[in-house]
Amino acid sequence: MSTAVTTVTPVMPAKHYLNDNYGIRSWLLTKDHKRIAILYLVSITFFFFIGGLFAALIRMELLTPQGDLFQSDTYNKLFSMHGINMVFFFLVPSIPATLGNFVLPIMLGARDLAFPKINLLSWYIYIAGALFSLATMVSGGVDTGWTFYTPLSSGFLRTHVVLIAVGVIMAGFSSIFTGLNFIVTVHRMRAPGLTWGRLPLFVWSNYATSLIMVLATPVLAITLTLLALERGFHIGIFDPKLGGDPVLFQHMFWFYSHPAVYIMILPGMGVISELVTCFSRKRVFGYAFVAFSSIAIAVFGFLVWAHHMFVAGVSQYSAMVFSLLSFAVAIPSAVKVFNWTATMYKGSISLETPMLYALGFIGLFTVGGLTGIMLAALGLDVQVHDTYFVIAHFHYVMVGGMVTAYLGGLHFWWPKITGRMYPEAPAKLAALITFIGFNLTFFPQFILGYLGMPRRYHAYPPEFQVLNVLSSAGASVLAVGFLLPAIYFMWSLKYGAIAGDNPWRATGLEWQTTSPPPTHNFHEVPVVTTEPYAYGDEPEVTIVH
Amino acid sequence: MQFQLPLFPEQASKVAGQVDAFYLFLVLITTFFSLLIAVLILFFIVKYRQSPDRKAVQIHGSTLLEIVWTVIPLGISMVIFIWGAVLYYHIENPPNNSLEIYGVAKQWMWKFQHPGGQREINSLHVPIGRPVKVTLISQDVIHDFFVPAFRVKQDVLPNRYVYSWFTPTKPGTYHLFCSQYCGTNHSAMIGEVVVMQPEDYAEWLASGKAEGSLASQGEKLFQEFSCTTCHRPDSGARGPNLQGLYGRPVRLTDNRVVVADDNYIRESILSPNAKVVAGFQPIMPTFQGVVSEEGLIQITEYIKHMSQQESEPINNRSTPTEIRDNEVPTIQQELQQQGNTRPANPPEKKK
Amino acid sequence: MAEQSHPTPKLYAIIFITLSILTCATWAIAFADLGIFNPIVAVTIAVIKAVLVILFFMHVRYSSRLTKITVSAGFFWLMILITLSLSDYLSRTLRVVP
Amino acid sequence: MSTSQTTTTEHHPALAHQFDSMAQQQEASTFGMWVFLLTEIMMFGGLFTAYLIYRIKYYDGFVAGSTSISVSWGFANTLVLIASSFTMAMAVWAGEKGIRKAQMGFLIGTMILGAAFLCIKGEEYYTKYDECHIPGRVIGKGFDATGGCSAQDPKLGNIAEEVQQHAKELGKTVPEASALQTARQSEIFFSFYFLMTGLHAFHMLVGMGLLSWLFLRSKRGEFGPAYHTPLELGGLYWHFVDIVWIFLFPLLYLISRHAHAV
Repeated sequence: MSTAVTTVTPVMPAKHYLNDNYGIRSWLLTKDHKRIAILYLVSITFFFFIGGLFAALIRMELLTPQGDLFQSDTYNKLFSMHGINMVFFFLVPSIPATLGNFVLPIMLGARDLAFPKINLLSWYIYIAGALFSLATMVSGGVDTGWTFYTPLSSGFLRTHVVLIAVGVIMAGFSSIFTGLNFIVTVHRMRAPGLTWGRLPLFVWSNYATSLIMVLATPVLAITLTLLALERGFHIGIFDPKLGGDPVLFQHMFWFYSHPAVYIMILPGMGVISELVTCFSRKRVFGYAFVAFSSIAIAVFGFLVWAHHMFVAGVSQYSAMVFSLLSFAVAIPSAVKVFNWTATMYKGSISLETPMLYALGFIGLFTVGGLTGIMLAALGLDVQVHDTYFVIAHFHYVMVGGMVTAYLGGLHFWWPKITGRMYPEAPAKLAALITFIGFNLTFFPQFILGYLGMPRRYHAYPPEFQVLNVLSSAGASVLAVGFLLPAIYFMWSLKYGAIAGDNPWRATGLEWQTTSPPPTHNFHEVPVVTTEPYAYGDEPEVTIVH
Repeated sequence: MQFQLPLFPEQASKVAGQVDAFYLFLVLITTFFSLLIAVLILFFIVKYRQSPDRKAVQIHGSTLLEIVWTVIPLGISMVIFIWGAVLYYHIENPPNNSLEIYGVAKQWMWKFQHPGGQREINSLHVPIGRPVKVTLISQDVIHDFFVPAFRVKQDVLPNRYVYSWFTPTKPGTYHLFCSQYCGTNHSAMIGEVVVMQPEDYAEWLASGKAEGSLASQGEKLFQEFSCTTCHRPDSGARGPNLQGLYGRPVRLTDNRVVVADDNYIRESILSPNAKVVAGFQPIMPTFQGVVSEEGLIQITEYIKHMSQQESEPINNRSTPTEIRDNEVPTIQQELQQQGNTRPANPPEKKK
Repeated sequence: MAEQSHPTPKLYAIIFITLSILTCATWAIAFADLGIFNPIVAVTIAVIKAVLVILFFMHVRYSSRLTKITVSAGFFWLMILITLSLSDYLSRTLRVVP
Repeated sequence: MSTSQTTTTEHHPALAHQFDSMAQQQEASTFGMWVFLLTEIMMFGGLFTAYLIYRIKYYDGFVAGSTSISVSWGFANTLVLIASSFTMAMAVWAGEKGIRKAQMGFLIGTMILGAAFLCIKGEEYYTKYDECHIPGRVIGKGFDATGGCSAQDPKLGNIAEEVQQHAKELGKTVPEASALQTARQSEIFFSFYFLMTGLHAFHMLVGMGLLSWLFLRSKRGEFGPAYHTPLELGGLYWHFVDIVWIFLFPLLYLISRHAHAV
């Protein structure tokens, strides 16, 4: 391979998917996966900031031990709507529906997903669900918590539980359709030469995610349908007064919602695999192990749901079985972390913004994962279950993991999506602020949790105040870290430097087409001849912006 | 110091120290691996910083390493699992000689009843140094009995008795939280657990105004609902004799054997035909909606009491020192005996 | 796989008749007292019928391995849901021996 | 290699732009349908799991409820649905062969059988509506004088009577108190009965819609050896709905039938 250094000045392609067609109709009726990805991007960003607003209000209330800022009803609605919006309307669709939708077909060398109409339909269903969620908020909110536990939700609360249940069921169907599309596309639409062993790890992880979406979400749909019917018709399945068992709801809910947390982290892991290899300029360490660990996580993820219910009145025997199985799911996650770290060994590491996010992810996910082990350990879970320890744990995974990966991926593929670079300096600053703010917000909550502060408390005993104030202070830093990218991404749409086809000199089919790509992704069908991440063989190209 | 920043809640029960030791072990593991990864990453960033005169060395991987870092975490997690499971087993299963207290949770308060009949709301007085078993039930939604200082937590379910137990070791007043979200005033459902020296506890019990012991209150209800019409010890009785029933295996009409525990008794009062004792007709009407949760507890306590020696007077159980050390045979032992002897509650008559 | 030979009308008819016979069988057997085997027999017959429909009417017998795996995965995951849920319910009343 | 660029030569009008060939399109669509059916399995699966748990918990109530529904109608419906599966399979076969008349004939046949199934289901529902067994206290015309189901446990009446009646046939007596409790437990059975058959009937309705659409396309002569994917997908869906019923029939209608007279 020649290593002659060439210098190129990037130019915008004349025709690409963004200027192929104009007007609102061309967006709302588009069947182009890239445009649908952008529709999703806009919608989930909206929900991210709504959910964030609720979080900010929650942290404001918790500055003082007395519940003095809001009524307890209002507070309960705040955390419920924060959870519901963040989980079902932001985290679940976040990476798959935006970055996945955009790059997955291109990575496969396909012209589109297998079912473009279903892809658009899934966005419309999402929007319909979102409207239900907004309607719920406007008409006074809902105070079930995002877990909707019966019989509280089915028989006691006076808020719009059915409305939000319908919204969540719709969001669920939208993710089922995304998952279905991905699975079929990965199986049936790969470019010539793109064998399973050559698939990018981002595809592997999205494939694993799709399996979960397809297999778990229907159970949530039927569970919430039962909940809605219980409220409307008193069918007695979850209502202890009529002979039902409220714990059954928890079983069925967590059968979805535990695998769902892997929906919310696996795609992030895929992004990190792409970022770490690219910015270490190295092949991934142990490709097969990283790829199969995604599948292992998806499969094992289905066997562990009752570890959310150790103190909920399940039998001690099944608690032990579920605890044992829970440790099994920790192993593939550990394998991934070790492999990413090993990938950096003897690499040629550069610290662009996406890499900063990736490194932040590895650190925060490690803490999040290991504290998850603590929660799966039976004897300790009794103390920390339903306390701030759990809150801290899953925010380390969901925010420290998924949101960080999402931002990293967004920075990484931003030039591909828009054809322009984001400004590097503020982006690095934002990454740093996010990391610091995040730890300041959530680390104190581990201690709070072990001290015994239960979650969903509107007022709390005064001895917890110091840690809560720290946490709230961190949240304000975190808010800055999240607002900054929104500003400079907007700015870059107009003023950002022209990116060129492959600003990161990355491998992968998505970098072989123009930025932004043409509507049909490639001008000619690509043929794959090498393994993924064949770094080291590529010619040296210096890109002058 | 102006602010205290404690890292551990107080250790006020026997199990607290064990949970803390386990917690510390896990914190140590977490810290070790987090630091390991963090240090490696930082080291690599510095050492392998991109530079024009060096190219990345392409390494495909190492199966040996993969095996190593699969097996080591697996081994560690098995240690954690076993330790955690043993601890959990210990936390979940009360010893037989516990002091038994009953708790009813409702939106948004805790009501406790002591065996002597003393009641309290949002506070629970317990003596130091002996196991206390709290039998819990909810009147409405799911609540959760959580005493951080004791390291115990148990969801309190409607329609089913659950237990939590602990051995207090340190006098003081501790938080009792509801840690399962239960509606509007969830965060106000905070009670206190007051741990006292045994003599103070006895004094406190004596000062409380009790309308007779729980069992005697139960007996009153038993008469009121005319339970004695059928549940009599003589051979002409239409219902099973409840004498000596509690804690024993019972053979049902469909040949299943169940243990007559609190939940069985409760179920048999509320839906009597669900598990009918072999040899009896399902003639008992339901008491669903007739007896309150407190009433059910009292009747259960009375039935428990009937299990003891005939000679033991009912009102004698108002002080904790006289709690029996009951030696209920396990179901296995009972089943073994079934070859030659009949179950403890043998049906005396056919049809 | 469109080119692969699908069953002929004759085979469809045979399957249809078999299914009808099995339906009659399950109906008839339900009235015989087999103790705990009643539900077992009923479900076994249902499984056989379902398998016949899947294999022949739904062409899985003539389909790719991928389709076969997909079908099996569905039932495998359903079994996970059922067995692990029941593992809690069936062991709740077990008494822990001190 | 999973894609091939070979067969793009004859460009069928039904070939979507993202696919290279009709074969690839057909494989993708069929596989997509199977993945969708996977979600359907899990959705019904949630109900089946809950059903099993309560069947164990309230066995007597489930027996009473099951005995009160008409096994003959259930049996008839099973045959009807199996027959409709047969005609559907034949319609797909005719599609592959490109025999338009046969396609239309078999699709009509399937629709008629589907409609027959729904009519029988409707008849069964009406009986239960009449007897106040629709879950909740709102819907149904009751036994009480006011003509509603809102009075104190009116619906328990007929199940309780039936329980006592069946016991008498077997030479046993069941006291009223016990029969009433069984009747109360049977309400959970009816919740499941309506949920499961209701969800199934909903799928049937969707299936009928699909069939009408397929019929129109078949009438236009769209299906032949080169392109009959929609017909095949419709068939898969219809057979799946049939399979659900194959399980619903023994689970709902045949609980401990042997202990009772027909």
